[in-house]
Amino acid sequence: MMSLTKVRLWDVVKQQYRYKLKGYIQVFMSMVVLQVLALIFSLNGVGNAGASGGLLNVNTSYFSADFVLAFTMLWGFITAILITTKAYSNDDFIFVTNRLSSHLSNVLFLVTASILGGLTTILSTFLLKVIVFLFKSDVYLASSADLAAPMTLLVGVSSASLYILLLCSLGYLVGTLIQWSKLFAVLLPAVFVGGLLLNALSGEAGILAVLYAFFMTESSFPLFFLKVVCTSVVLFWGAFGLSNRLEVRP
Amino acid sequence: MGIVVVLILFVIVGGVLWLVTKLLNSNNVHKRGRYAYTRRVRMVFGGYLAILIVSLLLNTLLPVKGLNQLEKVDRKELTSEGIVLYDDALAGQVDEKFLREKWNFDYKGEKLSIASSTATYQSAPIVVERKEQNDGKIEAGFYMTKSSMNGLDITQYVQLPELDLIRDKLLLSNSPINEIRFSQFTNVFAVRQFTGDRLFSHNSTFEEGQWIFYLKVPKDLKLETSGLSLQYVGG
Amino acid sequence: MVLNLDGTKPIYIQISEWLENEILNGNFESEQKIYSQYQLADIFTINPATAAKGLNLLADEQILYKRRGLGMFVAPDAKDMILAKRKNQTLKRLVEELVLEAWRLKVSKQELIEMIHSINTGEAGE
Amino acid sequence: MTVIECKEVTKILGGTKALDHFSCRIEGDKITGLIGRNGAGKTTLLKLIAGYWRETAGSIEVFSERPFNNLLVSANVIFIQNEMDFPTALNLKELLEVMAGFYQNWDRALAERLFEYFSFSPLQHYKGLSKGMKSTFNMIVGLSARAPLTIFDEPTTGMDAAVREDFYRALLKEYLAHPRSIILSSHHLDEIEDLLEDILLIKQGQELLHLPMSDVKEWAVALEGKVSLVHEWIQNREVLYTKSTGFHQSAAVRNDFTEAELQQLRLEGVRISPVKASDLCIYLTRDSEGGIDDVFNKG
Repeated sequence: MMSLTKVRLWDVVKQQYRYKLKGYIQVFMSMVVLQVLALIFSLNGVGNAGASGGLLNVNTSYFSADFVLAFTMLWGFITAILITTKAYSNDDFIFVTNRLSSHLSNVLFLVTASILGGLTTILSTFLLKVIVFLFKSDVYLASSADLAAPMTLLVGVSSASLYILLLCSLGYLVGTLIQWSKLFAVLLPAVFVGGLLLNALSGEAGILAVLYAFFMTESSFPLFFLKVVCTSVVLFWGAFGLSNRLEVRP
Repeated sequence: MGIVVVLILFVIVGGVLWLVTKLLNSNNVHKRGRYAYTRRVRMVFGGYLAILIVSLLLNTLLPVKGLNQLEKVDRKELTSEGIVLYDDALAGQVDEKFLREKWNFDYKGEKLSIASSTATYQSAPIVVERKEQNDGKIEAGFYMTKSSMNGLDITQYVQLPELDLIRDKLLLSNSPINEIRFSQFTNVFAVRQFTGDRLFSHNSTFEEGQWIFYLKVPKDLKLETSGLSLQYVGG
Repeated sequence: MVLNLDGTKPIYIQISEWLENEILNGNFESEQKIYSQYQLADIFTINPATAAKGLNLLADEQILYKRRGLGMFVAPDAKDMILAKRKNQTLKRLVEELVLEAWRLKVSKQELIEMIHSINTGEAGE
Repeated sequence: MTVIECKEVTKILGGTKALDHFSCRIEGDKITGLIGRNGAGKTTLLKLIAGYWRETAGSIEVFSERPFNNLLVSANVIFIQNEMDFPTALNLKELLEVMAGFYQNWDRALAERLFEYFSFSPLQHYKGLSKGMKSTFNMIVGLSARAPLTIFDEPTTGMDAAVREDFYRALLKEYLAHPRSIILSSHHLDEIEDLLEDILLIKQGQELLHLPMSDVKEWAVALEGKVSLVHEWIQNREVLYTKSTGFHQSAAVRNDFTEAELQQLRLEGVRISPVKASDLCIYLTRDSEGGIDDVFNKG
């Protein structure tokens, strides 16, 4: 009798995590494509202000990696939905797994993806700068954003990563809901768009405004960190709990 | 409006993800190429990251062209300077420190018409001082206080007007270029929220300095103009 | 050596018959160690349990004997036992079938014996 | 040592019972053939054993643990089926590397040699393989994993005859070198019967027969002779199959004849022959009485 292999959850999670970094590598391909696309969009500037006097017309373009971050956040959202789909989650069951290890390794993967996304987003500002500097601008106005100060970079990468992670966890929950019932694939966008329309019509501050106020106007980094991490944990936890109602795999 | 933007973003991002997956599953990936797909992705990603890091280095190492060296100025001061300049000019005591350009013409005629080739000078303040005698000389000066853009002195970028005497006509015209494009980088919103910058609106201020043409003309020269407003010292 | 895998005869019986043939051919002498169940399984691509059953069949008939921990060995008088067994069982069964078939074909005993004689002329001449 | 124990297991899929109070016990280190017709519940049973699905009722234990969502079972069972969901981004070589990371008993050298033998190229992707090549690759994975419980569900789909031979030979050699519990499900009993130690026959979600392969051939017997004669003998017996052609009738019945009865049969001119295991399975798992001929004879 062959002796049984004893396994510990954490070892399996680590193994699955290593595998996912390799097996899900195409998501990083899409990330690069999206960021390059976002950079191209960004070349027009995220904002434009023009003024003219009698002798001088000035036109100021504002550049930032806002587009890149927005794209990368959406990328995180959709990627998280994708990895909850059967095409991905069934892959796990070729290998050693149970549901918890599958979830945990997914979360680790999404955290890694978020960090890589955050890092490249922040760094893309500098690429944008070089391009604009070389090809676009007559005159280049200094601003606080020019400083590649280590602290600013660190805060930037962390907070961009956190934003992406937030969207990842939301996507993971949404994806799990859709796995639970395909109805949600129709229901959730309908509720989302419908809610926005309703808010717009009634002039009320909708859920988006509340979220905006909760996350985006938070000016203390530690508090922001706490808010995002707690929210993500809750969302991931919700997805775990929900999937307990599912078969391991169909 | 916001919804449409969000939907468009969704379509773009979704489309790219779909495309990448499609490419992965196409036969291309399976049959061609000397490298494994994972290796190719790593190379693309690594290349991208390398470019980003090189950009970061370029940004920190290379001197930045443009307005970094510009002086900061106080807008209030500039405004009051403008008023002073105007008032002084009307009193015939224009401050020479604001002189930007000077022209001297010999003119023997009795009549001079002042005209402008562009609309810019329709309401231009033109201050005329009559000299004590008829010396047949016209001295013209262009005076201007500092211009500012977001609190920086951009006076050096102001293109000065041109002034020509063509027979009995003094013609004001623009220099070819008087438009300037500035670029300003802001941090991504994920940083702005911690630095106290505005999140999604950009506040830029632009103020052109107060400028005047100051003409010293012979005592009895008759001036006429079409559309331009002349003010006389002591008038 | 390929077994007759047409499925009409259980494989373990085919295995035991094959081993008997090997012994009769002299490929295995008395007191010699015979193939293990695993070797047999490997040779014929069959389940070792089936091979074991074939071996045990011969052990039960004492054509083979077990040495604890060493495996199966050919009994000293294995050849004779096999020959005797084949005479008693195989040949008897064949004759039975022959007689039955002759009966169905309405061949008389006399006729049958004559037929046997005609086949055996070579031996009779000796 | 019992590896798998099912007690009254029921699994409802889409409103129908894929398994219906199914019970069985599979002992360790045996090669068991799981035989049944399409839709008999083979794959359902295997998925329950592998822990992919949750049983609706009853209890199922693998290595004395409930397999559903169980890490121990997952680590010690490899389940090879027709379409394996291998991650599309990885090529074959990378897949083997990943598998090696997951299965502690994984035999790299064996995987390597088989990979070479079947002339796979490292840069190929699973999705680009033909059906037969997919099955061959699955087989490499299944054998190299050396999992204490190795399950092959219809492993030879699409393989040509030569590769099938190779597979059976490789499976047996691996088993001889490293005995483990193997379940082979197939409807080609002909091909695998020599490999099997036990056979588990499943019909309409229930266990029909579970016995050693060597007993299967003696389990039933075929009689052939005059209609009247055969008809008389098979009365009050468990008839598995009958077919008459003119004056002759052949029948497969449960073999509970005594030696004397068999002798008597022979004397009466009834031909007695063993029933091939594959034929027996066909007779036993037949859904309706009679055969395809009855469909045409109705008219």
